[in-house]
Amino acid sequence: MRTTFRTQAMAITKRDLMRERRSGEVLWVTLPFGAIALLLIPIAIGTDRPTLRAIGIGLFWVIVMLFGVLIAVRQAHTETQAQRDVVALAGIDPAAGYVGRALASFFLLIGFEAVLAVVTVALYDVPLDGWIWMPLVMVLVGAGLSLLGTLAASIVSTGRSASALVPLLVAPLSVPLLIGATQTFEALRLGRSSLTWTLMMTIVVLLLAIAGVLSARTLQESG
Amino acid sequence: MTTLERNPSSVWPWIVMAVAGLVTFVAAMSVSPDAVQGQLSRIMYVHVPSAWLAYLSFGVTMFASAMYLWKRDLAWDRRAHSSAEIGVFFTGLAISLGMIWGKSTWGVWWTWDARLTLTAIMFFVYLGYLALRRTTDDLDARAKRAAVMGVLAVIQVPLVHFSVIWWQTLHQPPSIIKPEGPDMDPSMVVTLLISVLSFTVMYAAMMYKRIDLARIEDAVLIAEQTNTGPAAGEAVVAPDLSGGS
Amino acid sequence: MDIAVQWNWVMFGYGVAYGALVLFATSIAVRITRAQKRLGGTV
Amino acid sequence: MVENGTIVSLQDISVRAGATHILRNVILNVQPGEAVGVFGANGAGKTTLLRLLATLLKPASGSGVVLGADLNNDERYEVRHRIGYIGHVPGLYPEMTLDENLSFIATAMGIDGAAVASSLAAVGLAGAADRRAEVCSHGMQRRAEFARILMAQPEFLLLDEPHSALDGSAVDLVDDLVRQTIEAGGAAVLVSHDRSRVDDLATFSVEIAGGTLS
Repeated sequence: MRTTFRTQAMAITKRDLMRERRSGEVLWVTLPFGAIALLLIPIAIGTDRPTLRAIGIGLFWVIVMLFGVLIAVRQAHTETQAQRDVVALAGIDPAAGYVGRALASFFLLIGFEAVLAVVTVALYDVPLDGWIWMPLVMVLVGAGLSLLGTLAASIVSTGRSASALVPLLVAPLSVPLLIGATQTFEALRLGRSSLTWTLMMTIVVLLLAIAGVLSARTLQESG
Repeated sequence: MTTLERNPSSVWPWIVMAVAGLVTFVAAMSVSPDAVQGQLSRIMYVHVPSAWLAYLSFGVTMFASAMYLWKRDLAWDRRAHSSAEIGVFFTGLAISLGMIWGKSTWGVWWTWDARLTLTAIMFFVYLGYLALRRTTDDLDARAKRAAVMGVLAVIQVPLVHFSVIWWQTLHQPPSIIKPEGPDMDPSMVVTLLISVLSFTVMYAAMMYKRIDLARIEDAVLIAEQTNTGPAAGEAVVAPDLSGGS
Repeated sequence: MDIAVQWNWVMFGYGVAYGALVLFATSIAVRITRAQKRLGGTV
Repeated sequence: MVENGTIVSLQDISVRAGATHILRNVILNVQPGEAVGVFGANGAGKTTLLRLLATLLKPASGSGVVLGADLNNDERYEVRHRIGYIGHVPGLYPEMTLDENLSFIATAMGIDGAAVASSLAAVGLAGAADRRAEVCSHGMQRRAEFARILMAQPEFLLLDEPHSALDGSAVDLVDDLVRQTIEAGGAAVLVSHDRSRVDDLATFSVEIAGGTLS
């Protein structure tokens, strides 16, 4: 290897972010879609202010999970075999490719979460106690979801109906992240420590990173 | 073509399944009813073995997936696949029976009990595993992807399990009558044991047949992919117009 | 709860369980037969 | 560049896609300074052979060594940057400009950024560097792929239909690239469905039919 793992991963991240900047898929499609979902729910269940206030944070995280998956899997249906060959023959370690793609998705997810958080606060009038924890939880959820989505995307890779399948693989496995995110704020509301929840999310993130790095070569060779 | 060492037409596994089912039924119907729950306790003798088989099947899937990644032998892939399908079946059955039991005992179809929630999530994880297997007919690629997914579930299912338990303890302390309490009648314990055992035997027989199916299906794929016979256009023959039968 | 009602629930549960078991086993048998036929047809 | 010794040594290699054998018992040796022409009909296994030599496919059976790396184990990851492969479909990112496409590879491979502009100029694309790949013609995209090869200076060239979609000046460019590579002690494998396309360049030619070399 002529370049370091870090250089390779950063090159992949930069490539993905550049492609997103040009195509605007996350900014102009997924993000508005998520915002619309937040707008539709009160229309369906009623606009009673105390109810909205109570369900606001939980709904925010559910929308982040379900729509965030779409961000993490966007490369699953856009990258061609020829492009994959070029990346492989540039000597890029498959594990560096995994880390790089997950990192790009992570940055996009953080932006996605931040915008949707503002929309949620505006539409649902959610109480802002414990907001100081928000950045940390957002980072953990963003990291976990991007790692999980990238891993799932490389598992289904080139198969039939790949882009439809990834959300099904990711959604049930993202339960620890969803529970961790919502319970952090629930614990704060009840005046308890939320350390257990952040710790649990950290473990999820670490395990997913290890799993993705270890399986990267196995998953690439069948492509 | 792969040779089939075992006879896929063998009847004995079906007989084993029927006998195991019958043993469970007779044992469950002949034991005396629970003092608190009455006759409803009988549902337990199919619900608990189903739940046990769900966990056992997914355990076997995880083990077989890991073995495939190590040995790269498609026989392990077939075992993982067969066990996952049987596991999804028993998970669905355990959930359905749990719901019937819940409706009859507590009046609700669903409670957010930690184990129930985990089982439901597990159902979808392995449904995803089965869906993943349908995305390609390339045997090696399919086996590899499925095996990574099978192992990924090993990491995630315990995490989901613990997160759900912690989540549940924070919300609603368990206020549910658990049948498997220490004050269970010895005759009920024995019956439960019999039902779990006979269901495990049923699982083994099902696995035998399901692996046969996987083997034949793989052979069909191999035959189709290596078929070098005439192309479709050449196979056309003039219709027989001579009439008569 | 009335004993008869309890028995209805029990029978419902066993009906679901054994019905599903029979269907699942049948599906395996049917798929084996069908796959064997296809194997015979292609080779 | 290359340590003394063979560049390619394939022993009885077979490659499968699913259950189908695409390559069967292939034996091929390529020494430094050699350019091999491989010709055969559509579906004969030409592209599979190239992707195998590029270490992108794992053999189903047999043993093979490319640039000293065993194709059956992880050594193959260590030689990939020394291989220049151009497939029949360009592997450019459509939303990125030609310059960005090449800069991405340059960064990943640790090549000086200045090489991007000079390689694009060498293939006659200096004026199109800031054009997105999606609005470039097929011929321009192929030229950009050759610019990537020029930039990376691989020792082992693998070209799938090297002259397709290229005009006269670009054909000369490709021929020069192949000659320079083998003169420097590297090697090349050129694949085509048309024997005359590769015969002029090749030091020897083989035919591939039904996944077997002859």
